[in-house]
Amino acid sequence: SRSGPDTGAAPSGGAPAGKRLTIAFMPKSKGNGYFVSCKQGADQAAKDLGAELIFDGPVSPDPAKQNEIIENWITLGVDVIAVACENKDGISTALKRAKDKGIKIVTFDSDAEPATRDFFVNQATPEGIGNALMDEAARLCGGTGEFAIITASLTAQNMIEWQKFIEARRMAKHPGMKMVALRPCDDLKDKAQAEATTLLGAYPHLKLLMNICSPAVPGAAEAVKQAGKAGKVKVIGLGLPNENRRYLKDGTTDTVILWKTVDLGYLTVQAAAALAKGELKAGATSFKGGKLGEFRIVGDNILLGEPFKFTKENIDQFDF
Amino acid sequence: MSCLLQLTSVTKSFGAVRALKGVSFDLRAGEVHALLGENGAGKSTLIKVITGAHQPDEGAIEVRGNRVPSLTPGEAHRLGIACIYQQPALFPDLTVAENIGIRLEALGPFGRVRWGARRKTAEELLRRVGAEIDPDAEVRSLSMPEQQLVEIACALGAGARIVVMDEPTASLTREEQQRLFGVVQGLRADGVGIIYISHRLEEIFALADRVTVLRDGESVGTRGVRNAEGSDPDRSGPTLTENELIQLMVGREVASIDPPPSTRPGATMLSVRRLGCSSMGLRDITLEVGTGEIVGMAGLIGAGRTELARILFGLTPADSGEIELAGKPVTIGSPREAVALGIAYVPEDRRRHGVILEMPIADNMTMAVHERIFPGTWLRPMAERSLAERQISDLGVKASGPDAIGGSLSGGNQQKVSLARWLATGPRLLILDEPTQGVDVGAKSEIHKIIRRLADEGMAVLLISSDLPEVLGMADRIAVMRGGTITAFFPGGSDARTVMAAALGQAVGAGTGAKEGAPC
Amino acid sequence: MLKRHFREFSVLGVLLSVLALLGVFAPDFFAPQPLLSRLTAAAPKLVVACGIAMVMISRQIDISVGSLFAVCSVVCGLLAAAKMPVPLAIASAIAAGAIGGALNGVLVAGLRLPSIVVTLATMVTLREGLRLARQGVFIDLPDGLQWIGLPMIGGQYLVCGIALTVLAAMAAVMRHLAIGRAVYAVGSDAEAARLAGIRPRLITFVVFVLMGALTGLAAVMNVVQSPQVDPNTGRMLELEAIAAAVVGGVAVSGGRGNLGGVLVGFLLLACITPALTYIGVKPYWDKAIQGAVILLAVVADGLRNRKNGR
Amino acid sequence: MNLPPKTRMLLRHETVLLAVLVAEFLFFGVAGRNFGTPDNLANIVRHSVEIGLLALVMMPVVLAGGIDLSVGSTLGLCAVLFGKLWRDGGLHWEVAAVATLGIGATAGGVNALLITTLRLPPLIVTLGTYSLFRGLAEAITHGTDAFTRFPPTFLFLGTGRIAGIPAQAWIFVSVAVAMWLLVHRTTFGRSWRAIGFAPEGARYAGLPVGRRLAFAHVLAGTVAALAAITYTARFGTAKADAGTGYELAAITAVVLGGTSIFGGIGSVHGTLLGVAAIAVLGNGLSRVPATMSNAGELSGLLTGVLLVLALAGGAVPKWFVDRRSRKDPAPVLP
Ligand SMILES: Nc1ncnc2c1ncn2[C@@H]1O[C@H](COP(=O)(O)OP(=O)(O)OP(=O)(O)O)[C@@H](O)[C@H]1O
Ligand SMILES: Nc1ncnc2c1ncn2[C@@H]1O[C@H](COP(=O)(O)OP(=O)(O)OP(=O)(O)O)[C@@H](O)[C@H]1O
Ligand SMILES: [Mg+2]
Ligand SMILES: [Mg+2]
Repeated sequence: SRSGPDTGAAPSGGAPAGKRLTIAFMPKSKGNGYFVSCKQGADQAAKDLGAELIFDGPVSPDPAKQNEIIENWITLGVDVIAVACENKDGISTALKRAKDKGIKIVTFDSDAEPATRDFFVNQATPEGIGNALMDEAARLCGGTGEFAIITASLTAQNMIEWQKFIEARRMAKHPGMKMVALRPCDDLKDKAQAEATTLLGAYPHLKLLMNICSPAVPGAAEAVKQAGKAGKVKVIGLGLPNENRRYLKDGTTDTVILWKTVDLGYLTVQAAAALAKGELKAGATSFKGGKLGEFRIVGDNILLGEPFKFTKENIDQFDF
Repeated sequence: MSCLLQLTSVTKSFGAVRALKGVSFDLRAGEVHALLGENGAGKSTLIKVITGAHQPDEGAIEVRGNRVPSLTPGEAHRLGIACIYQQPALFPDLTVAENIGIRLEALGPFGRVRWGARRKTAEELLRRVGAEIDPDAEVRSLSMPEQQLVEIACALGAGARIVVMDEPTASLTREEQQRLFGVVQGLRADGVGIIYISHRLEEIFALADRVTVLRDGESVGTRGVRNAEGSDPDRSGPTLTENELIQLMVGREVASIDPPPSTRPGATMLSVRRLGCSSMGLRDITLEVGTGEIVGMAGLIGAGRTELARILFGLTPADSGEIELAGKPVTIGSPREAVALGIAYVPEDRRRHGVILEMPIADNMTMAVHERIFPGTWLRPMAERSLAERQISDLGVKASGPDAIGGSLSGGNQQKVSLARWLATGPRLLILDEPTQGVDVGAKSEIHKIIRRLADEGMAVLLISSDLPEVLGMADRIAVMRGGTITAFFPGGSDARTVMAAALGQAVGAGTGAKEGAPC
Repeated sequence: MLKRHFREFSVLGVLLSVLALLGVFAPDFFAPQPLLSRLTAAAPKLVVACGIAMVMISRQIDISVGSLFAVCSVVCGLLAAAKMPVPLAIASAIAAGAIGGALNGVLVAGLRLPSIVVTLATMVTLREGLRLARQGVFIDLPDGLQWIGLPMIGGQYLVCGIALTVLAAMAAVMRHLAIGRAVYAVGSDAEAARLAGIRPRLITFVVFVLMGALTGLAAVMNVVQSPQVDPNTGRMLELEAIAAAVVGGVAVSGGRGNLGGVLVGFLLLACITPALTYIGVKPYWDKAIQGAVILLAVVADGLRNRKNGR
Repeated sequence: MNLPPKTRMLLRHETVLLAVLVAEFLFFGVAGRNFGTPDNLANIVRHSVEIGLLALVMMPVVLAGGIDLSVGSTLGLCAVLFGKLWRDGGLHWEVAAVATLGIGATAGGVNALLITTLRLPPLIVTLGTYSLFRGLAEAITHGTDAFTRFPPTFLFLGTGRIAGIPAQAWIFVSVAVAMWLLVHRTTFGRSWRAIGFAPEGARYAGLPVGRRLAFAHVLAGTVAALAAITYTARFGTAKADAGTGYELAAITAVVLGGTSIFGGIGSVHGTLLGVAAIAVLGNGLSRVPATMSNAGELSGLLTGVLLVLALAGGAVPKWFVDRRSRKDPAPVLP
């Protein structure tokens, strides 16, 4: 392993050839199925590249802890950091510091301040997600009706953004839809199930439950199913195929929106490595992400592709 | 006459302290065997060995001729050993009935508790010991003497063959004492063996058949006593006189007579007018204590003496009446204010209120004088130490030093620490609640001298004591409380019987300014 | 009665007022089926709260129950998913809880370590160990496990019935059996208990084992309500259970409290959050109101303390 | 030499903890990548200041037999109000900071009031305010509002260095020294201890029990506000979720440091060692190649193990001694 007395100043630019590249990869929180599948892809990419991958993050979504881990990585002397940011503003001080030390930064899943990173591996913009969810909701409800949102916590930054775009889209395109309640579920399936049960009782005219954190989708589906309202109350959300397979199949859940999370992890690590080696530079318009092939770059966003809609019909093609 | 219990060469050490150094002891059926000794001599330790609370380091225990290799409290219970501990071992959160029930019923883990029967047993036992205590009351709300009565009820109900009583009368008044004596004599007549510890020698002579004296963890001999009944034919060894007994215990002569009353009181220090507190059942208390005067307070348990002291010390708020201190009307809202006004209170429950058992005795002794000896709140260890050392030698506290933890002291020595704390404040008014409970004769006479000296130096002293000779001998004036108010005053040195009668509410003829107190 | 159980009755008063308000402003709250579903979802918490109350009465505390709950859920889920017969999987989960409780018990009663430290340690150790082992991946359960193969309503009655049975049984044991009273005695004064022939350390150990087993049972009651196990489950469960117990009058200092109070405290806390949803209060007021209700529920008791000058 | 046994035990505990800390340094110094660099040591300090501050003031509360579960929420509320005062109130950050300290003191005062005048158990009261304060922070910001773009002079507090040492470390050291003096050299510490052992006994001794308890809680609130300020300065953002879970981290450090949860026993230096042992463990694990990908989980796990070991360090030998001398029969139900 490589350790020297003077490592506060980390290697700048690309790592010199012959040395193993150290890539630090941070989810918003550990123990979350979504990021576990990202990690699968990341591990694969690191193996393909022969790079060292450090996977660490807060054990529960904690922006301050993300900051601390990044600061630790700076002094540890990593070559490049890939991070999914819990809180855009909060992480910027740490990222800036890393950049000053010559460490390359890639963000994925949720972006930081553009000035503080080199590239964002964009699986979908908050706007894209918000629009997709709202449009899907309106489609299922026929354009009018009440719906409620279940979120992880009121303070989770990316969910706040999604809600903003959901609301904007609703105002602009689907004024017939009415958002009656927003409930947090602490990122727990059981709590989401309880909240959904309460919502179903409290709002008898509810037409749809929109779940914007992954454990909430199966939780809400189970609640709807138990209330005997499957089909009457639609369930949509952002979630993982495996967690929602049975509900999609039996028709309780209508649509789950997500991207190929394994690919997201893979692409992120590939991009991070390329950046560290100097193969990927600002201004590039396309990028070859290993075995996944070419990806388009718009500005400083590497585009993974459109969000994907998992439905009864296509769910069996996926396993993550 | 069968031997119920035989201890042979028992030793027990607590760290460096050798509390028992090879004590042998025996108890026969149908006798009262008194255990005597100065504070810290090892009496409580010895009986804790007998009840299985402590495991002896060496030595043998035989119960009814059978060797008991290791004795636990549960085992002792099964062997028919019951004990009234010096420090009541009750459950403060449970009711009186339940406290008694838990101690008496040998239920298996899944045995069913019969609440009705429990309550009846408790009522019956409390009646037998003459305590007017509600079986449904929580023990935490009981006063110290009431707790002691509950302990006695437990021991009585256990149907034990061996009953140990560690200072059962320390805070009982003469009335309850007499009833206890009746109980003890009844047990003796039934062939029960009783181990009896007390510092009140008159009790020893009234009750005991034999006495064993401990000194510094060693037995200095077992003697017969000619007790009031003098009926036991099978008595071994020569009988004793009081002076001989004291000689044995302390190894020197002790002035057994209380110091003479001082001449006459000075200006009024404390004046209480028509004081009342309805929630505690006090009403209409009028009392004056002059500088240099010792006013003794007599009364039965529950008469309200402790409650009066608590009001004067700001622990319970009064709801009517006035208090004047040195001519100025005062309101006393908290102990802290009381201390600031120059009032000191040595409480009756030393374990809960008198000493913080986990803290060093030096800390305990300076606790009420923080502001004086730690100016600007900065601790001054040297000053503290020297103050503590002075107090230790003044009061003859038996401890390894100022750093000894309060809880490691014997009961009587803890009492001295509690007293030392308040003497250190140099108060204008000193309220003493059972100041010599559990204190040995030698130290008691020392404490009496100190109290008298302080009074002579101009302190006003309110002396609450259930030890009637102490009140009679020490006080310049005696106030008798009954049913929450003062019913009579007597001059110092009055006849014990008249005072008792007043406390019982029988004859009030001798009282001056007496009011008939209605029973509550 | 009223004097000795003032806290319980004052909290009951607050609970009844809340319910009365709901009756006026959101009568839908009492619609039977959703109510039953909500109670079923909360039932496992009641079981844990009963256990916590017992632990607190014995003058100990157990903050590892949330983590142990997750471990038991995962054990139950994994065994069931591995095709173990359902009764066996359930028994194993309860046994796993008892073992976890026994671990706490050995450390607390055997080594005389303070229970807050021990259970703080087991709390983080179990939680992080589980995260390392499972990475948060859901476990899919086989069909026979949900509602233990009963129709849903039957299952709901079963779960609620178990919770009430546990409550009633615990109440009876704590009130009427010698072992229950021994728990009170140990919590009130362990040394006095020892002198009375009770074995405080044994009682403490038994209490922890029972707490663990109840946690396992609660985990099972939760697992059967859905076809998947979320290994992150049980977060903050310890705090909710402790809150129910203390609001219901169980003293932190041991020896005091009863299960009737626990039920009242539990119901009060369990109805607040749904009530807010029914009334339509914005979610960012949740925590503030929850806190205010906890304080409000005990204020009457506090005013009484003050009056009595205790 | 004639130390009372409790003190001796305590000394032993702190020695054990110091040994653990030294062992951590040695191990990570060898096995960890770039562990001993000045930058990393600065990181360790920087990252433990807030929890350290909370632990320092939690300690007297626990010493006096209480507990304060609300400190993390107080931190969150203060961070949000600080942001509000500065951004929406238009105050200079210095002024806002002072006002925030006042807010923290008030929050502590609410706890103190309920605990001392209503004589409610601290656990219930602070459980209530734990929810209440966090809830107020959420209600004020609707959970979503975040305060950012603080002036560089303010951010310096959290990111800058003075004489080569992180700026907030100076604050921390000052508070630590003050707390040490307060607990170990003044009558405040003495009274807290007495109250922790026996609150009734302390009252009978004429100690101002209520005032001392109130002071401990107000102090806790004030320092929690101070921690909110260093947190915001370090992080650059104030949001309603600031300091979530910090109360538990602080309690962990306090009990690891040897303070008895029943009150009466404990020391400030022990608490500091507890804070350091946990911080170094977490940091070190993220530098050892074998553990760096599981540092988060492992540090939690090992903290748990450490807690038990540090306390059992004294208990296990004692247990064997007890065992031999007591010769208890095998356990049976009573
Ligand atoms: N738990 C303990 N730890 C340390 N020392 C103790 C302990 N208990 C008793 N001792 C010491 O043992 C000696 C004997 O104490 P013990 O309580 O038996 O005296 P005692 O004869 O009952 O005195 P008293 O008349 O004051 O009650 C004393 O020196 C006391 O300090
Ligand atoms: N803290 C308390 N809470 C409730 N009741 C109490 C409390 N303290 C004392 N009492 C009750 O007040 C009454 C008066 O008790 P008090 O202790 O004043 O009597 P006393 O005359 O001092 O008795 P003794 O002479 O035996 O000490 C008793 O019935 C007692 O039970
Ligand atoms: Mg004794
Ligand atoms: Mg009295």
